[in-house]
Amino acid sequence: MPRIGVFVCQCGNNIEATVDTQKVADETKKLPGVVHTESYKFMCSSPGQDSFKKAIKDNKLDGVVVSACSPHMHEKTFRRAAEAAGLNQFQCEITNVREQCSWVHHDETRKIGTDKTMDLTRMTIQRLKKNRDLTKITIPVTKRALVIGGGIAGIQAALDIADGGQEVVIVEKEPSIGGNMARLSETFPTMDCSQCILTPKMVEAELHDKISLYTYSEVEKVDGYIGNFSVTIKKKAKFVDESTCTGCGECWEKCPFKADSEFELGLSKRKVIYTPFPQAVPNIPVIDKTRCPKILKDKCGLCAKVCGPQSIDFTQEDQLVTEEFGAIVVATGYELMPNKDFGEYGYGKITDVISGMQFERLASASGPTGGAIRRPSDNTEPKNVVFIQCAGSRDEKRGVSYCSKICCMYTAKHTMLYRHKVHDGQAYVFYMDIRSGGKRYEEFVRGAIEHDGAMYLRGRVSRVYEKDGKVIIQGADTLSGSQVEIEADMVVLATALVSRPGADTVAQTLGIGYDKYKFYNEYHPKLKPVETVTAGIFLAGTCVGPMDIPESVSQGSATASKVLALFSSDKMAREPITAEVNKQTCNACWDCVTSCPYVAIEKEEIKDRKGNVVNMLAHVNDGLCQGCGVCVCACRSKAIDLNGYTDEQVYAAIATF
Amino acid sequence: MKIPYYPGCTLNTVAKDFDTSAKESARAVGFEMEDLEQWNCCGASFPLTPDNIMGLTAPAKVLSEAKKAGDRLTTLCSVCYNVLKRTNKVLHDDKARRKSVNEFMEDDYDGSLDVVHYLEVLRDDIGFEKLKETVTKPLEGVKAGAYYGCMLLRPFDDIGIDNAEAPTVMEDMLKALGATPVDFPDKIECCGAHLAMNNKEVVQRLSGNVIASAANEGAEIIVTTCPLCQYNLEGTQESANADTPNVPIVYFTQLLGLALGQDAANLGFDNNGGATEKFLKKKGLI
Amino acid sequence: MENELREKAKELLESGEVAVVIGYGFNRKKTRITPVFITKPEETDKLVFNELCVNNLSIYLTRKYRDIQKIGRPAIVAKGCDIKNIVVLITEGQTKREDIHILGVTCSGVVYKQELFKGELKPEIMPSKCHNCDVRNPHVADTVIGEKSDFTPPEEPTGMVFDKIKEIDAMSDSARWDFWNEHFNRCIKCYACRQLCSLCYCERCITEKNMPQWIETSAHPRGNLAWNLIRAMHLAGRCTFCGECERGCPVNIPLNLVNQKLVLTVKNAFGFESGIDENVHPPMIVFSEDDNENFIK
Amino acid sequence: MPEEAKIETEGVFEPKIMAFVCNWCTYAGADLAGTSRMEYRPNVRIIKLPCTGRIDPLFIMKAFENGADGVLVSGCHPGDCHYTTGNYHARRRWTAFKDLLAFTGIDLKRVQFSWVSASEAIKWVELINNVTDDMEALGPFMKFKEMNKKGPNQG
Amino acid sequence: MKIKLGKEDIDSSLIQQIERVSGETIKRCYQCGNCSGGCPVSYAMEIPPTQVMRYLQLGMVEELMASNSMWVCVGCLQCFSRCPQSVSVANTLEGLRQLVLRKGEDHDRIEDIPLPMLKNAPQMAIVCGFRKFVS
Repeated sequence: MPRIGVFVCQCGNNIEATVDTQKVADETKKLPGVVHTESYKFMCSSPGQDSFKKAIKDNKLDGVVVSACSPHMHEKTFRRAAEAAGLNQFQCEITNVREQCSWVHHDETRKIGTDKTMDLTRMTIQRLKKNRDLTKITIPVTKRALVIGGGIAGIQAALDIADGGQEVVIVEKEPSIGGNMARLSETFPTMDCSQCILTPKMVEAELHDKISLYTYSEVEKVDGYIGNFSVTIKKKAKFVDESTCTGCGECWEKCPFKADSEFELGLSKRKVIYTPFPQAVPNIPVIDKTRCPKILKDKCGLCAKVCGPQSIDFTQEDQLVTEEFGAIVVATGYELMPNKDFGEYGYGKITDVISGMQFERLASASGPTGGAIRRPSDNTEPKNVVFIQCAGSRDEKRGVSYCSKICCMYTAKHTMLYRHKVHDGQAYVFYMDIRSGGKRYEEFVRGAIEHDGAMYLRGRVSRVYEKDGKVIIQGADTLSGSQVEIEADMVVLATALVSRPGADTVAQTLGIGYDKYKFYNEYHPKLKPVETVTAGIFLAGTCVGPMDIPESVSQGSATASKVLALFSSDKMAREPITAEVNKQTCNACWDCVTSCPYVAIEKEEIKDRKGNVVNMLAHVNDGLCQGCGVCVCACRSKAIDLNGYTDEQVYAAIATF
Repeated sequence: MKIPYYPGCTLNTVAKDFDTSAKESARAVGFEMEDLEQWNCCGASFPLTPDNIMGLTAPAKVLSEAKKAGDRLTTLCSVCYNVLKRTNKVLHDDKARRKSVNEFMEDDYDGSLDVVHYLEVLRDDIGFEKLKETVTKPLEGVKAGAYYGCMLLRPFDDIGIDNAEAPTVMEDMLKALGATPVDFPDKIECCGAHLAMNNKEVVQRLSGNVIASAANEGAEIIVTTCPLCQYNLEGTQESANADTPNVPIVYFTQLLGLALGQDAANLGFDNNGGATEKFLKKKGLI
Repeated sequence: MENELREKAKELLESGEVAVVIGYGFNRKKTRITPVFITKPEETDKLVFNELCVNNLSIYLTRKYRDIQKIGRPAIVAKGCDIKNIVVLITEGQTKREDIHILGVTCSGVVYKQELFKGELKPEIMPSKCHNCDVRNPHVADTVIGEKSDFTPPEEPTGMVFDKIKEIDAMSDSARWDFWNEHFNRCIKCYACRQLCSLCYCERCITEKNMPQWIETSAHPRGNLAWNLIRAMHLAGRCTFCGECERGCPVNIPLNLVNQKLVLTVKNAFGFESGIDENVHPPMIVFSEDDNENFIK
Repeated sequence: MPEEAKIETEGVFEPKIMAFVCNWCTYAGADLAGTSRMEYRPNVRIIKLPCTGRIDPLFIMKAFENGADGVLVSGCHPGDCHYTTGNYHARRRWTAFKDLLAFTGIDLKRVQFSWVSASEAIKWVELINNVTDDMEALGPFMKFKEMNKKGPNQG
Repeated sequence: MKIKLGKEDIDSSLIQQIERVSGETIKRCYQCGNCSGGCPVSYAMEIPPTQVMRYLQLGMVEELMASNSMWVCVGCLQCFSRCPQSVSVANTLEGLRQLVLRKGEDHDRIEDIPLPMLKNAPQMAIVCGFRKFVS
C-alpha cells in the first residue's frame, strides 16, 4: 500500500476564497493509500516547505500531492523540497487548483471550487500511484552562444557573454550591426547622441576576440536542444571579400547607380554597392544584387575596376554554414507599423506625413539633411509641426491594442529637438495619455511643454488632408471639448511599434512561442522574462514587446547571465521526460522512427554473443528525445511509453474521472 | 445579364430621370435592370439600435421579394443600398434577429442575397475598360469632383464598396467617361442628410463645406450617388451666398447617360438648376 | 495457368532460390482450398490457383508465423490484392522486398465464400473488392503468372460495402449507434479478425497489454466497441480491404464497413491508398502542413 | 417539499467533460485565464499531456467509458507546437478518429477539437463555456451509460 | 460644474437600458476624442460626441436629454468608422433618441415642416427624418 501525503495550499486567500481546503484535506484523507493530509496558508513559503518536508519524513511518505498553483509556477519548488526530504522528486505531483479552479470559479458558497478541487486532487493521487522513480539525464554543454540580431540588445548580450569568457557569434540580417538604435538622433531623457553611445559598443563587439560577426546573414535551421544546438546559418553573398576589403569607400563613391536607402527610410538614396551608414560595423560594403547591372546583365563592374585590393567578386554565392551552440539569444528587434496602414492620415500618400523614425533621421546630424529639420515635399523648414501619438497603438480595430510604450517619450524628445533646431517653430502634440514612467521621464515631458513650448492637446486626430500646400489636421481637444483644426507644414506619426515581418517564421524555426502580435512569449512574464519555454533559448529586447533602450540593454545583460550560468559547468541535468522502448514487444515497424519530430529514435541492432545481428529494435536517444509522446501514439503495440506521462498514469487519471 | 433592381421611393418619383438614365446606360454596356415586381420603401434609414426589429422588417420584406427574382439585387440610391445591404447582413449573421424579423413576414428570408450597388456592377461585372469602349460622347475637359457622402462607405466592414478613407470607384468611372476626376478632401464627409427637414443651418454648412472643398481643388462640377445628397447640395447651391463657389451638382447616372450618348433632354438636367445646363453647354456637351 | 505456376515454383525450389513456396492447394478430400507450404520441387504439383483462392496468404510472411520463416527464403503466390498487404509489410519493415519472391497471379475475381460457389463465378458471389479491383494484374511481383486481365474498375467504387456505407452515413446518430451496437454486441472476442489479418502482426496486441488494460477483454459491449474501433484506427491508412477479418468473423460482424470507411477517409483527407508503393510512408505517421482542419475550432 | 420535486431541482444536469490538453499552449492558456481571473463553467477536468501528439484515441474512448458526457482535445495552433510537429500528427489522427466515431453514431459535438494558444485565455474561456453549453443542450451521454449497465453479450 | 458621483449613477438602470437599446458598451470608450474630431456636426452639438460618452459614463443622462446632441447627430457613422475602440456614438445617440421617442414624445411635428420642403424634397429625407424625430 502506498503512503501518500496530500498538501492543500490556501495561497493566502487566493485558493481559500472559493475552496474549502480543510474539507479537501479531510476528505482526501479517507482515500486508500493516503496517510497524511493538511491544509496550509502558503505551502510555497519556507515554513510551508519545512512542514512539507517534515511530514514526508515523519509519515514515511512515498509520494506527495500538492494541490496549489499551476505546476508551471511551483512544480520545481516542491519537487526540490521532496527530494530534500528523501523522496525521488518524480514522486511529487502538483494539482492545479489555483489557476484552473479557484481563480476561475467565483462561487462564494465555495461548493463548486471545493468539489472540483477534490476531483482534481483525486485524479492526481491516482496518477501519482503509478509514478515511477526517475533520474535526471545529464548532457554535455557546448560552450558557445549564438546571438540572433545585432541591435543594442544583441550587442549587449554578446559583449557580456564574451566578457564572461565564452565564445559568441552574432548573426545580423543587415550589412551592419547597430539595429534601430543606430538610426536615432538623440536619446531620451539624457539627450545623448545615439551614435555617440552606440558606436563604441559596435566597435568593441567587432574587435572582441571572443565575438564573431556574421553580418548579412540569417538563421536557416535550428536542430538539437539546450547545450547542443546545431544551427544552419545562411551567409548571403556580399560580393565583397571581407578578408581583403579595407573599407576605403572607393567603390561606393564611384558606383553610378542609386536606390532608396533602407536605413534612411526612403528619405535619401544610397548606392548599389553600399554600407547602410557611414559608421557601419563591419565597414565592408555589400552589393545589392537585385539592382546591380553587373550581376543582372553583366554591364558596368566599375566598383571592381576601382577597388585597390581587388575585393569585389561578382561570382560569390550564398553560403550555408552549420555550427554548434549551447545557447541562443534571440534579439531580433522591432519595426514601425508602415505609414500606409493609416487611412485617415492619408495612407502614406501625403509626403509631409512622416513616421517618428523618419523624424529621427531628419534630426540626426548624420541624416539626409545633416540634422536640419526640412519637410520632405519641398525641403522647406516646417514652422508648424503636428505630432500624433498612438498612431496605430491602442487601436484594436485597425492597429494594435497595446501601448507602444516609447512614443510618449520620443515624441516629447522630438518636440524638443524641433524647437532647438527651429526656434520660431511651433510643435503640437495630440496625445491620449502621457505615459512617462521611468527615471527622469516625467520631468523630461514637462520640460518639453514648459521649457520648449510644445502645445499638448489631449485628443485624437480624426483626419489629416492636404490643402493648398499645407497639411490640415482635424482633431479634438477633449479637455476643452472642442474640435481643433491646425494648418501644419508637417505631421509626425508616433507609429506603433510592431514585431518584424517574419518573426513568426523565426519563432517556428527556433521552436519558441509568440503572441498574436508575433512578439515572442517569455517563459513567465514576471519571473522568467528572458527565458522561453524552450530551454537554452533566451530573449532580449523588443522582439518580446515594446521597450526602450535601457530596458533592452538590461535584457541583453540578463540573457548573458543566463547563458553564462548555463556554461558554468561542462554538463547539465535534464528532465527525464523521455520515451522508452519495451524491447520485448517492439515490432520493429519503425513508425516511431518516421513520426519522431527529433530523429531521436534509432534502429538498434540486437546481436547474439557471436556478434551476429539477430534482431533490430527501436531505441530512444535520451539526449535527443524531448518527450513529446508522438511515438507513443504511433506505436500500435504500445511498446513505447513516455516517462512522466506513461499510459498507466494517464489511465489512472481518466479512470478516476 | 439581368439583375433585379430595387428603385426605392425617391428614384421612382421625384428623381425618375436618374433611374431611367441608369437603366438606359445599363443596356448600353450590356446588362438589364429589372424592377422588382413588388417592393416597398426600405425605411430610408438603417435602425442603429439593434433592438429595433420593426426597422428591419421593411427592408427585409424587400429582400425577401428580391430573393424570388434572383440571387442578386442592385440599387442606385446610396441610402437604399446601405439599408438593404446592412439589413441583409444582419439577417444572415444574427440568427436571433433573423427569427424575430421572420415572424413578421410571409416568407422566411435568410440573408442569402447579394446586394450590390450599380457602381459595383459597372466596376466588377462590366469593368471600366469596357465602359470606356462604350462611351460615345467623352466628357472631355470636365473637371469633376466625385462626392461619396456616407452611405456608400460606412460602416466599412458591413457595406463599404471601396476604401472608406480614400475611395476611387467614382473617379475611375469618371475617368472612363473621359472626364478629369478631381480629388477633394471632403468627398467622404456628410452633407447633412435628413436634417434637411428641420435643421437647414447644419445642412447648408455641411453641404457648403463639401462644395467649397471641391471648388478649392478645382472641380467644376460635383457628382453624387445619393438623391438626398444631390438635393442638399443643390439646395445649398441655390440659396448660397456670394462667396460660395458656384459648382453645378449632377447625379452620376446623368453624366453616365450623357457620355453614352443618351438624349440630353431626357436626362433631367433642367431639374438640376440652371447652372448645370449652362456648364454642359459651355463644354459643348449639350 | 496452374502449370505455369507449378513450373515456376519447381524451378525456384530446384535452383535453391527459395526454400519454400507458400501457395494454394486442395485439402485431402479435395473439397476446399487451403494454404500449402511446398518445400520439395516434386510437390509443386499440389499448387493450384482458381476462383476459390480467396485467402490472403501474406499473413505467412509476418512474425506470427516465425516457423515458416525459419524454413528459409519464401516464394509466395499472391493475387494483386494480397500483394497490397505484402507492400504494407515491406513498408513497415516486416519483410524486405529482396527477401521474398512474389509469384504474382493475374486474377479475374474470387468467391467471397467457398460454400457459395456452384461451379460458376457470378458477380453476386464475389466480394466488393473484386468488383473494384485495380490490381488484377499484379503491380509488384518477381514473376507474373497468367494472362493479362483488361478489367478496368468503375470510377466510383460499387458493391455492397460501398452501398452500405452510404446507407449508414445517411442514418441518424442513434440509428448508426444501434446498428453498430447490434453487431458489436455479438462479438465474442475470439480475435479471429486479428488472427487472419496480415497487418495485425503485433508482438503483443493492445488487448493483451494489461498495465493498463485499455480495452476490456471480456465480451462486454463496452470492450467490444473499444476493441473494434481501436483496431480500425490501428488499420487506418494501412488496411488494404482484403476482407479477411470479416470473412473469418464467426458472428458475421461487418468489419469491412468500418475498415473501408477509414480507407475512404484516408483517401479523401490525405490522398493516400495503401499497398501501392512500398516507399511511401503510411499516412498516420506523417503529415502535411496543409491538412484540412475545418473540424478544429 | 415533496421528495420528488426535491430530486428534480437538485438533479440539474451538470455535464462531465474531460479535456486532454497540451502542456505548452492550451494548458498555459488555461492558466492565463486563471491569472486574469476570468470566469468559466466548472465542468471540465483537465488532463495535461506534453503535446497533442501524445493524445491517443484510446484516451477518448476511455473517457467516454468512464462516463464523460463530452471530451475536449486542445493544443497549439499549427506551426506553434513546442515540439514543432506534434500537433500535425495529432490532427491526422483526429481526422480519422472523428470520422470513425461519427460512423459509429457518436455525435461529434461530444468530441471537440480546438487550438488554444498560451495567450488565448479568452478563447479558452469561451471554448469551455460553449462546450459545456453544448453538452447541456445534448443532455447526458446515455449511449455509453446505457452500455455500461449491460452485462457481457446481452445484446 | 460639480457633480456628485456614486455607484448608483455609474450603474443606473437607465444607463443599462441605454446600453441594451443601443447595443453599445459605454465603458469601452476611453475618451480619445477621435469622434469629436471627425464629427461633421460636433460644432452644432451642445455636448459633443466624446463628452456624450463621458456623460454617460458618469451617469449624467438628464443633462444629455436636455441637450440637442441626439437631435443633431445625422448618423453618418464617421465616429464609429474611426473609433479605435469600435464604439458607435451614433448608435448611442440613437439609443437616447429612442428613449424619448418610445415614450411617444415627438421631436418634430409635421405641421412645422415647410410645405415646399414636403413637396420637393426627396421622399427619403422625409421618411428618414420621421424615423429619427417622430415616434
